Amino acid sequence: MTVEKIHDTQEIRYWPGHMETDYIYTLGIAGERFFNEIKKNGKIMGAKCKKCGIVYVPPRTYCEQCFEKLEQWLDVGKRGIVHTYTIAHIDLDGSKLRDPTIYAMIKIDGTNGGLIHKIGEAKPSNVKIDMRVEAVLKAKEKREGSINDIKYFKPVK
Amino acid sequence: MSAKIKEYPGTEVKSEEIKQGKVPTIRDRPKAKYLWSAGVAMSRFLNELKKGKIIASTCNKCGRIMVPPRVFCEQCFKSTDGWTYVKDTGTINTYSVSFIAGDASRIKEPIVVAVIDIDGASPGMGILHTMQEVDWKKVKFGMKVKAVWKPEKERTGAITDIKYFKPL
Amino acid sequence: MRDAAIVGVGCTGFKPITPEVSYKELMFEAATRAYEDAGVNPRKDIDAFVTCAEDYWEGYSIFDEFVPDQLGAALRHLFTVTADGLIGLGTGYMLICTGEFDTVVVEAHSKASELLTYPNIVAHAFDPVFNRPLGGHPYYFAGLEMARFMHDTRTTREQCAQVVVKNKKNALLNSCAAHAANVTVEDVINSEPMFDPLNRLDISPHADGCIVMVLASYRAAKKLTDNPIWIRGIGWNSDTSWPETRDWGRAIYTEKAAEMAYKLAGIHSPRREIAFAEVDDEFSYKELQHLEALKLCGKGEAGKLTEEGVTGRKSDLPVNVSGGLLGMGYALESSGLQRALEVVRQLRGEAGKRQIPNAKTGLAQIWRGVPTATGAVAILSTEMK
Amino acid sequence: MRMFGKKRVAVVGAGLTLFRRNMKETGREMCYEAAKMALDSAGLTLSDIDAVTYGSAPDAFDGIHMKGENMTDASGAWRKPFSRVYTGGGTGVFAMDSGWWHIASGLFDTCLVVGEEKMSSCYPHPAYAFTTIFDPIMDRPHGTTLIWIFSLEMHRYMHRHGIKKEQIALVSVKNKRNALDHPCAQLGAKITVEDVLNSEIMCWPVQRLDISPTSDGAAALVLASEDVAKKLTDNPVWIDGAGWCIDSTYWTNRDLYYPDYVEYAARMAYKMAKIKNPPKEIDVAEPYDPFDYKELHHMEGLLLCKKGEAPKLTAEGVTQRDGDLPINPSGGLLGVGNPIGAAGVMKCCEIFWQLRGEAGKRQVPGDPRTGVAQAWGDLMQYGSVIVMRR
Repeated sequence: MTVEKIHDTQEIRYWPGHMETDYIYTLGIAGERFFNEIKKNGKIMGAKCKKCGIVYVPPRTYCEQCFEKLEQWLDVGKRGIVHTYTIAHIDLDGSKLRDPTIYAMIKIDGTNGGLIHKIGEAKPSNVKIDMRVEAVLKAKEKREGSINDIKYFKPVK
Repeated sequence: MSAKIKEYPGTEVKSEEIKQGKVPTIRDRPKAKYLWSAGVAMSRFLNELKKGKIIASTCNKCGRIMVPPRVFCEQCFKSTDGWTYVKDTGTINTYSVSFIAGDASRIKEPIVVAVIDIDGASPGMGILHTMQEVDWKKVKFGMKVKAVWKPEKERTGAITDIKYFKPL
Repeated sequence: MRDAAIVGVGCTGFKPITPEVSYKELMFEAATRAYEDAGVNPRKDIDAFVTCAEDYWEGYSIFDEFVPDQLGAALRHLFTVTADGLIGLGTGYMLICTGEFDTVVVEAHSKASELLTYPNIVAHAFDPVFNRPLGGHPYYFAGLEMARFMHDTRTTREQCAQVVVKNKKNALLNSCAAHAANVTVEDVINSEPMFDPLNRLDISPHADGCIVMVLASYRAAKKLTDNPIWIRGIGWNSDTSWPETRDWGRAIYTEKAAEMAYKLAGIHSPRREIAFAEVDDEFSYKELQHLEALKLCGKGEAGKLTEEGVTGRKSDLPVNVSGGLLGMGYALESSGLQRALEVVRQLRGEAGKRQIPNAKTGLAQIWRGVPTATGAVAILSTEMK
Repeated sequence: MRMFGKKRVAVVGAGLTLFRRNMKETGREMCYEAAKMALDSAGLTLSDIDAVTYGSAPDAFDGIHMKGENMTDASGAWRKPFSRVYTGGGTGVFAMDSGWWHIASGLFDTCLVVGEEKMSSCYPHPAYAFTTIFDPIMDRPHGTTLIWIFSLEMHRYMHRHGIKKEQIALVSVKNKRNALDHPCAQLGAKITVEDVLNSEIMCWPVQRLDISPTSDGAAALVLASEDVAKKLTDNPVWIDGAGWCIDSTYWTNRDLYYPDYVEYAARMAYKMAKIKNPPKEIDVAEPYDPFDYKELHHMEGLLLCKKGEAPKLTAEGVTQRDGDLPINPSGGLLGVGNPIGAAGVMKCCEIFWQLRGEAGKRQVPGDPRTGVAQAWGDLMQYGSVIVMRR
């Protein structure tokens, strides 16, 4: 004899729950400086590994490949190319976006990294891989030290 | 090495600096909602609570009567064999008195929390619940207690259909 | 020498929803089946237990608290890895190789249907400083990857759609599959656009289910069964956690994991030595990308081979005969064991109508999904080295 | 019959960050600092590392789903095999168990073990993350907190053996004082038994000074196979025993006065290490002490004394740094801090340094040769143990 399984759907019980609370994330040693440079000076910075020569964007405190401490920071400019892109038709809640969002991985010129961001001032049908783009920043007084201080990247010649 | 290392890495910031925005931060709150199936054992348990009863499951091999009920005997590793009602009285196995809430803030009236071994179940088969109608300083190990139920209309089929336990 | 075998498997089957049982009861069923299959009593015969779970998938913090009883592991040597079941299998393999354990149980499950806010939870895995504030549905990462993969390899949209057609059709012969269907390439391409070039039918729908496997050392396996399935090689690997320095076109984590697994298995020519493969196809293009990373075909060839039917059920290199994740359903951390389970069933000759004749060695591979760059590969065989 | 070649596993390096209530560093940055220090101290570079294992408690602290996947490269696992083990509070010491099998299996020659926790991200208080560790149907509806259940356990332990709070408070006094000598410590202090007894009541019998703080921090170890270790150093420390055990989820169905799961984990590790008489053979121990009573509870579970005898040994000074059986010479979690996954690794670092005679001001006398670290977690349910020898 064993305990019988449920064979009457009315007997099934559900129990709701959640794992929601507030989080406050520090930006970290590298993140704080990176976002400060964008916010205050309108500059996108990278960090160079003196051993491997890799230039990291976003900058970090360490080289992922050789574990050197990264101490050399440089202004890498605001231009790069679209490494890959996608047009999102669906929002986080599953609803259909009236204006699709164009997301892209942008390789910043002269670096081994880049930023994942949005493409603006362009029709979805005009975006291409390897297209040249430039970061458009929010007005200085509206910047708050986040990745969204960059409004988007726009196509440039 | 410990003795040789002069400086250990790390940059301390104070909670106040974070609160006052002196240290830049990013805030977020995940949307993480769930609706779990209670399953065979706990659906029955909850449906019985709604009726004002506590139900246990039994294992014929080890003879244990288990609360909360389950479809498996974890000792024998086999399916449990049946259901049986247990009483809504019990004995205090251990207790404590809480002066703080979940977010570590202070609460006014202390809450007496106890593991109550349920009468009619196997020895040591307890559940977690709270105690009222007793001065917290007078709660004792081994004290006999009884469930105080919500009125039938207010019951939803939840462990909180038992409002609390009180001394018998 | 390192020898470990799978000597028992148990599976609940995969279904879109499972309201009639709790996750504990789901695990109990899979465990009971696996122990019956292996002929073991978990209270006496098992030396260690490995479970695979992530807190936010379950809605519990410290979820490992809730696993021992239903596996027969109360007051036993159990632990949890926050990894796919295939990495759990690798962990069990390591335990046996230490010589301290003769029998190890590996478990992974999915109760994906109980997550009411799945996309938000995936988004919570994004780096909170550099990526998450951008917002949006997290699967745009898959759209980014797919576009670059197609660009690098000249894979066509139709070739990706062909994966969906094949896998969902394969699943029709698998009673464990949750999302079997007859669809056409047109159905896929015309399904709702999600994250261009990714459409709705390119994405594996979720499923609930649980898989438990019993592993044994050489000496224990010989006592327990006449048809052990040997773990000839296993590997797992993580590329950087920073999406900004990843290679968006390649699955380097799979290339590296395969390297490790092939080395352990002594495999030099994967295409010749491996009879069939069960690979991660959480998104259609992933099957193609992974086949190339596994060196089961050359770079840029996977799409073409699929189009030509080479990866079909009765063809030269059958891939995802089970139906894959597209057909069986993406099952959170049990997705990898789902792949391994099919390899075991095929190698044991228990695959019924979808049986691949005379297969001796098969491969299982998995990826941990957006936004990770972690994957695992296992080589299973009826033959020891 | 094929033979298994179990490999002997050595510890060759250790690294540690400060433990603090809030750190500016992200989890990744803390992992890197600890891992880098451990590598440097072992005289190795990242390319020498074959695999990485990472230990961290719930994702709800750092506030990142699949936390381990966020830390791979920062823990040294760029394009390497990486796995994260997870046994609640037991995670830290268990991460070392995990490092042990990576190498003992013969699959890898070197393995980085990294423990990390950034509890401060969880706001307004990390305690919130603990409200979801309970059964949603039986326990969560009461508003159950972590301190509730530990005070229930503490009270049961006191009741069964007739132990007084004064006896337990001695642990807090000792550990916080020991921590004054630890350069990473968050809460080193000279306090008295009265201070503990007069501190704010949280959940009777637990008071403010009975509890370790919440912390941010990371710790790391480098493990190596015998061949590699012998090339690196003349005095490796060996991992001779690893053990772990989990008890039933149904914690209200168990008698909480004694940690069976710790005893089972200890027996597993002692058997491997061929330890027959633990109090005689073990020279120094770092049992898990997030609460002062837990040190006593765990000394008993580790079979370092009889059931109910730990308070007596503590009162007699046996567990002081210069006593017969020094317990938590680091200052433990009560003194150094408790970034959960990192705290257990910190304990392993301490034993490593003690056995090498490199613990500086914290060095226990008598040239210790055998040490034990232990952690505890889940619903008063998990024990993880490691035995190290010089």
